[in-house]
Amino acid sequence: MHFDPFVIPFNIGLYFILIYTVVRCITWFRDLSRPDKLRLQRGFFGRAFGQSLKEIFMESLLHRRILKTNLRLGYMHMSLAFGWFLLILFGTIEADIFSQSHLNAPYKAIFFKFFNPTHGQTEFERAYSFMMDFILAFILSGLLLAVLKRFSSRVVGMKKTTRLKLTDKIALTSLWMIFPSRLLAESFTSGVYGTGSFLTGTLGSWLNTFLPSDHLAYVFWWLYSISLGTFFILLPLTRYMHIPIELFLIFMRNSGIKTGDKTGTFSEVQTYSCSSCGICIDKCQLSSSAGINSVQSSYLMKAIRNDDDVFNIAHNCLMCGRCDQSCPVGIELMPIRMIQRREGEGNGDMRTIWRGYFRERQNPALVRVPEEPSFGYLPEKKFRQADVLYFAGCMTHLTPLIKNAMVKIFTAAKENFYFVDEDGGVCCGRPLMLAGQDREARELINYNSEIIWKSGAHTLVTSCPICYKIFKESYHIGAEVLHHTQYIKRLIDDGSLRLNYSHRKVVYHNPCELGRGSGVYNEPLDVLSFVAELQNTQFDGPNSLCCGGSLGNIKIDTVSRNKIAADVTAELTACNPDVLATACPLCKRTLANATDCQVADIAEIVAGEISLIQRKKSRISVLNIRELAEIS
Amino acid sequence: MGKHVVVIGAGVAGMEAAGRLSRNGLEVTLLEKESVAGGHINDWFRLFPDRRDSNEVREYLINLSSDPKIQLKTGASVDKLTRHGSSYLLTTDAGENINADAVVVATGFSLFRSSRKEEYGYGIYENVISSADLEKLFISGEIVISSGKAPQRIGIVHCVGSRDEKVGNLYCSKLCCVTAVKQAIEIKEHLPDSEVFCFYMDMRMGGALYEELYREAQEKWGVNFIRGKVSEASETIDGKIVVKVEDTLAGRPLKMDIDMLVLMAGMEMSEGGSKLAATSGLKTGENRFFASADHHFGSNISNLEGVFFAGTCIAPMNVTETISHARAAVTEVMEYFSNNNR
Amino acid sequence: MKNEGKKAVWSEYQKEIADDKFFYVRSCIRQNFFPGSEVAFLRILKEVLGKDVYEHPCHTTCSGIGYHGDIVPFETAMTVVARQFALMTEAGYENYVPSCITSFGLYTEILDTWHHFPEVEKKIRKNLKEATGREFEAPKNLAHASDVIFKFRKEIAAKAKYKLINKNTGEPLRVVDHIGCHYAKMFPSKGVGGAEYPYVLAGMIEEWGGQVIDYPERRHCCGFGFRQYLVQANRGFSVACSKEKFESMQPFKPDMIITNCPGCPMFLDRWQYVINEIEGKQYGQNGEGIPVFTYEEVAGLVLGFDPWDLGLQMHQTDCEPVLDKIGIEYSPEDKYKLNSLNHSQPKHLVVNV
Amino acid sequence: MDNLFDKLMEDIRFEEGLNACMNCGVCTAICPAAEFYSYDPRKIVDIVQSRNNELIEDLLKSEQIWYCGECMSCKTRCPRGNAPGLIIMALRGLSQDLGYFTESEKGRQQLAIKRTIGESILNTGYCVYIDGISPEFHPEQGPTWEWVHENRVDLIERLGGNYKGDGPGILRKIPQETLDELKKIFEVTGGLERYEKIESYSKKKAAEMNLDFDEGIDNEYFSHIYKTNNGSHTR
Amino acid sequence: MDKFGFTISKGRQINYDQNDRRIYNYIIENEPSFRNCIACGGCSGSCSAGNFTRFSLRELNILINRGENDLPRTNLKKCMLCGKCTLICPRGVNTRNVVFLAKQAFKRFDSYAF
Repeated sequence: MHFDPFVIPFNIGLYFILIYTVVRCITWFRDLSRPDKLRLQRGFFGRAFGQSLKEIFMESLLHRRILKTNLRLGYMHMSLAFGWFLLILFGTIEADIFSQSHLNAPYKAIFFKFFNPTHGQTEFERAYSFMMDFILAFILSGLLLAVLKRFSSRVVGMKKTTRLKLTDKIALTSLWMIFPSRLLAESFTSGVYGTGSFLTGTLGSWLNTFLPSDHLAYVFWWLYSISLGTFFILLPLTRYMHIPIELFLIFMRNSGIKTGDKTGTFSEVQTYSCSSCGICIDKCQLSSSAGINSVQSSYLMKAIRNDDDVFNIAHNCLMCGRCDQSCPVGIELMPIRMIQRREGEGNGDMRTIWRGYFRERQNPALVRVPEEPSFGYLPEKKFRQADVLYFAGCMTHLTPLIKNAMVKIFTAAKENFYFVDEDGGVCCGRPLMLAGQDREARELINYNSEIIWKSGAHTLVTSCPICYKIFKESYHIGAEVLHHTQYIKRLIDDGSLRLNYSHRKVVYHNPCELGRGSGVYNEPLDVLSFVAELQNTQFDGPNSLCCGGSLGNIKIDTVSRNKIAADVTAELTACNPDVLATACPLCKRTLANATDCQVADIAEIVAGEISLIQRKKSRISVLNIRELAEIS
Repeated sequence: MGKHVVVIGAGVAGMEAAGRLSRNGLEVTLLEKESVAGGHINDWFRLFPDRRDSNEVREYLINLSSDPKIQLKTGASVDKLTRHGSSYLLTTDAGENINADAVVVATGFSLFRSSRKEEYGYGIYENVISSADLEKLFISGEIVISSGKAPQRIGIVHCVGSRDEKVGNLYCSKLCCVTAVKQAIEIKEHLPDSEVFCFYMDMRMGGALYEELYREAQEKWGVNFIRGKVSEASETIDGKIVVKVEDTLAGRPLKMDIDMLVLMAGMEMSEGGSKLAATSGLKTGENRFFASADHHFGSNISNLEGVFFAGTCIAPMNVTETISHARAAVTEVMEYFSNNNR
Repeated sequence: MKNEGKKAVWSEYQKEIADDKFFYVRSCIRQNFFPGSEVAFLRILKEVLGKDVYEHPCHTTCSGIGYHGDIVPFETAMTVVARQFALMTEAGYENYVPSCITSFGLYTEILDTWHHFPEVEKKIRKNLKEATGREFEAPKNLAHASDVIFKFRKEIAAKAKYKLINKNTGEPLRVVDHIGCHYAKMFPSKGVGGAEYPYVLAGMIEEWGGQVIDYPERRHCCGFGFRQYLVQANRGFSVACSKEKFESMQPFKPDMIITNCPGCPMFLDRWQYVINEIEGKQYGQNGEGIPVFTYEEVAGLVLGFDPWDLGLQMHQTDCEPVLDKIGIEYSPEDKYKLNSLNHSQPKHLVVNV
Repeated sequence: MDNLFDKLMEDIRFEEGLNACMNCGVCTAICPAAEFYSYDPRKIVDIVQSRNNELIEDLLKSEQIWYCGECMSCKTRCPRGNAPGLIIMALRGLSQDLGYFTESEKGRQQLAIKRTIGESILNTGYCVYIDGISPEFHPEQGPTWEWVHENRVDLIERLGGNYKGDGPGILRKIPQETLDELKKIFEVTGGLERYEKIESYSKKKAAEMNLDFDEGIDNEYFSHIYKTNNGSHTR
Repeated sequence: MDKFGFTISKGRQINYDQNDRRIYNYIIENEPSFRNCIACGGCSGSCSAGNFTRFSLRELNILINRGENDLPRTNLKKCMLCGKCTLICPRGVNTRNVVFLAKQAFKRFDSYAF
């Protein structure tokens, strides 16, 4: 017996998905930029290839990262992925070893039992059957978790689970059907022939006692094939596309390809690599505090794939970066979101899985008038020579205590500084950039750059992490950019600023744009522990929370913002600190509205502790009072 | 104690005062010029800011003032009030003489006669009505214009007869803004597809829950607020009302066709109050309401010993304030009697 | 529309108007554009009603247009007016009747100013004495000429030969009344019926058989605006104002417009021509325009005066449609007849012939 | 610099016209000028009541104050008893006294009004006289007016007028003694001074604008101010 | 027109009935808090752009509400989206999103690109 009609659905599905993947890969490769093509070629013959294989094994099959964050969820993913992989691998070997010929058609391996129903009689065959049953049981255990997760996400330790569309449901059902139908098909066949191991054999012989196994076996072989075929055909329309695509992602990433700022092959590959595992939803404060469960990265990826309303989803995000950091697939979620924001409504060039080949543009081209500047009204640039520039930022003007504190610190440190936006300056441009309006942002960047550049300053200090990030990343000003916490740290280190030690207990809230956004974690803590008793929380470092006031989100309403802020302050003030410290005017305002605890910027705390005796500017480190106290 | 108090006016203030006085063991005569007690609350459908049925408040007042110690005389207005030694003699229009040891004046207010703002055409154009007329429509349960159809667009004019030198009322009537908002919401409840526009000079929502009601009108009901005093209203050939107003926040004149224009009539000294002031020697202020002895701590006290004020006869007040003020008047009466007994 | 409501308003604005012995003061604009109206006023008062009306040969403009064109200071205008009062005082009259609404408004404003600021009146007396040696008494009664016709509207109706009724349908004519802004807008109590629902013309229309039409832009200015018309560059504003009125009254299908101000009838008449020239839009029924009259012209017509004696041939918008509706007899060939041998016709008519 | 608010207060009409304004906009709502010009009487009253010298000076030099047609509808309606129209008149008076009127296109037109109406008053005793209302300057008066103007002697006689005649009557000649009295009144009360100021400031402006300036109405400057409309007055 | 030396002025009254209110409706639909504006001017007072030019979000909000779209259309781009107004607003109007949506709406309904 070499063929039976029931294998047709499986064959159609399999060849379809294989051809599809190949075609897709060719188009993707064609769309890559020249440097990226070179990177890929270099990667293929270099270390990246080996690295990728290792990573594919660790991540795509074993799901190491999910296992690390969430053991049950990781097991679920691992059993399905790794188990299936083993099933195919050993199935193929089995078919190769035990059937009449070598190099069989793929269906021979998949439906091995049907074509070799008597298999499993010798000792070696029995052992092999035992292994195959064991693998199947391994998969079925993961499947059980997956089914339960559908009904209660708590089973796998998740707060929320992703919501599904119709095609998703059909694909999911077909996926779920695959392994039970295989189990039953093999069991019935084994029952009839008295073969099979602990799972299929036992189940089969028991079922055979009261059911017409022979007839039923054939039905389930059909079901098994149909399930597989359906699943393969629906694959490109569903999240399960991530299974093959993730392999490419890993390889591309290891070859050094980055997301960039426009839709391209890599961003598409990343989008299709999302398995909708939902870890990003769990990390998202919009979900946990504000009950918004439709905008998280996995929904964004899905919306992009399905060509749904991406625009509103893309803008309803705090851009805090918590999801980005936790994505087990390592998708660059924030850059992809920024691409969507930049491309705007109806302007996206993202291809849907089918339609993309026709490159349809639904919206007619707009009459653009980019030559006309948006901010032509800005006055002549005023600048002044100084060593250090202080750029408070728009938000800092709403928290005058911070800017006054900074002026006090500059003065105490006898710094030759110029307060650039003392009379209300021009926005740094990051809010526009976050809204996807890069051209407009560029105008402001150019305007501010000239002021900074002409002042001849060697250092630019800013109080606002939002400004800090854009100054660091998008300005070319020839001056070192420091957030005020970094700057204060330096003043302390070089002895320019002498501070008293207050015995107040302080908890530090790390602003997203400063911590995760710019990697500044240590300086604020150093400064704080220098002047106060710093208390640790579970939200220190990269795990910090977003205050909710983020300018990254343009859609969220005040009520939701307040809910987030309330939850954050509740967490951070659980240990009853005297002061909730932060290093961002926006965080300060947002948190201060949500708690009775005093909220202060580090600059304010420092300014309040400036010692009356200030040394002249010198490089010699000076002991502070705490150190003196410790010595004596 | 056996003392006898006459309360003039059986509106909210009068009924509250009478009820409280009788609870303190006093004999009370409650005079009302209309045929029934209740005053303006009888004409109102629901009350701001909680939109409670006005009948509930009326029932409370009727219960409170249904006491054998209280003699209610309806259809009786006071013609003369004269002092005789330590008591007063009141003569009613029916010629009846009543002796009183103390008098509580609770003559209330009159709604501004909207036809006096000629430019709005009240009494001339069919579809220009007053806030009180609208309450009648609410009571009837059907909001219709002269053609018998439901209005599509309704305009509400604030400050009709208030803050207006032209009609001699410099003061703010205080309640019209919140009444306008309340009525706007009620219109939207009846006619969800209609558009409601409030034309205001300043939104004076200075009572408990007033601002919240204003916000609800904006947020939930989509009532439009246009800052500007309506300059004039006129009628088109198909019975629509054209209003001219400056949208002062946009800095541009605005003209709009409206199906029904509601005038938020302000509050004025009542006719009965004016008559009483003229015959009794009770002092009135520049705003024509009774002038109390002191704005801060003597608002119930008149220039005549033993005569006390309760409620809106001294200034515009809402129901809550009126009731409080009436209770305060009772306290003053009791203190007056206990001082005189000493 | 409820008429009782209007009547209630009218009843609140009653105005005292003298009965006889009028000191008549002419209007600059009316003498130029509606000479027949002033002639008719005097004819009606003297010949029909038998009143004593005196006109001083030395009275001048009140300078009102200059005043509202802001080139004549208030003090100067007040002194010019004081001189007019002095002429009246010298002639032994007390009831001052200006033909012009701008004058009427200016007199009212001046008398009110003197009432509130007696020191101003004192200063003006000094000025007048210094400039002319004259002294004056303020008028005992100040009434606009239309007030006087309003007062005698019933007497005129009693002697009327025609009524404002469409002789073919028997329906009253639909009449738009346009009141000069300065009649009562500044001082509502000085106008018959007040500022919002002036009764001065409405009373005549009702008494003489017509029906008053109340349309939304009834109170809108004709657009003269003094400097707005006087300077060519600003006339677009003037015509726009009148256009707004025409657009607003058009749905009411008015048969005629009647006015009591010198400028308004001229503008409402001429702008119809201009709008037609610029936009090709002709108001009125059958595209023949809406005839515009002064109240004296209407009174004269009702009393049976010859239309061409009243000066209706000076109107740009033809009056004949209304004359025909009422059934007034007139001779078409006499329209452009003059006393001399000259029998020319306006150019546009010549072209048509 | 002089306090402009105090100077305005010297004008009796200003004192009458300005109580406290609460910016209700009722004046603008009814104002014909606000309907067609970029004009808001409410804002003007608000500026003068601010007593800010700088703002008032800007106002006196602006186009703003020249849009009003002085219909006084605003006075009828103001709930605070203000008369924005009277305030405008006071502002216009001061603008002319200080020579600010030539700073705006509409303000410069004062010369045209002075040359036509103003001179007619002193020369004829009438604000306007038929001889001066030429069809050439008044095309909007239409063809009938051309006929009237051409046949004015006969027509006025036919209608019972007294064209340039002695004694009372329509368009009679005002006696010279009367005109002398008028002139004397203008002299005593500051009317002539106003005329002279309009002339001298206009002459200065004409030189500044490089336009020929002469007496009468047949010169470049007059023609310019009479006809120019830069189109920026409406929106 | 040359004949008379002037043209008939056009009215500048807000014509509520004929104005295009799609922009307003679009914003309301996507950002209902826009309805809560009481035109207090807090947004304009704190505005970074308003510091340099005559730009008033309060005015733009009102004009868009009335369907007077010409000024907002050309003026919206002056906004730097810095977000101060949103923090200031006493009625919790998401002013930043209002600007954002308004731009979106002009793009959608008027094919106007910023």
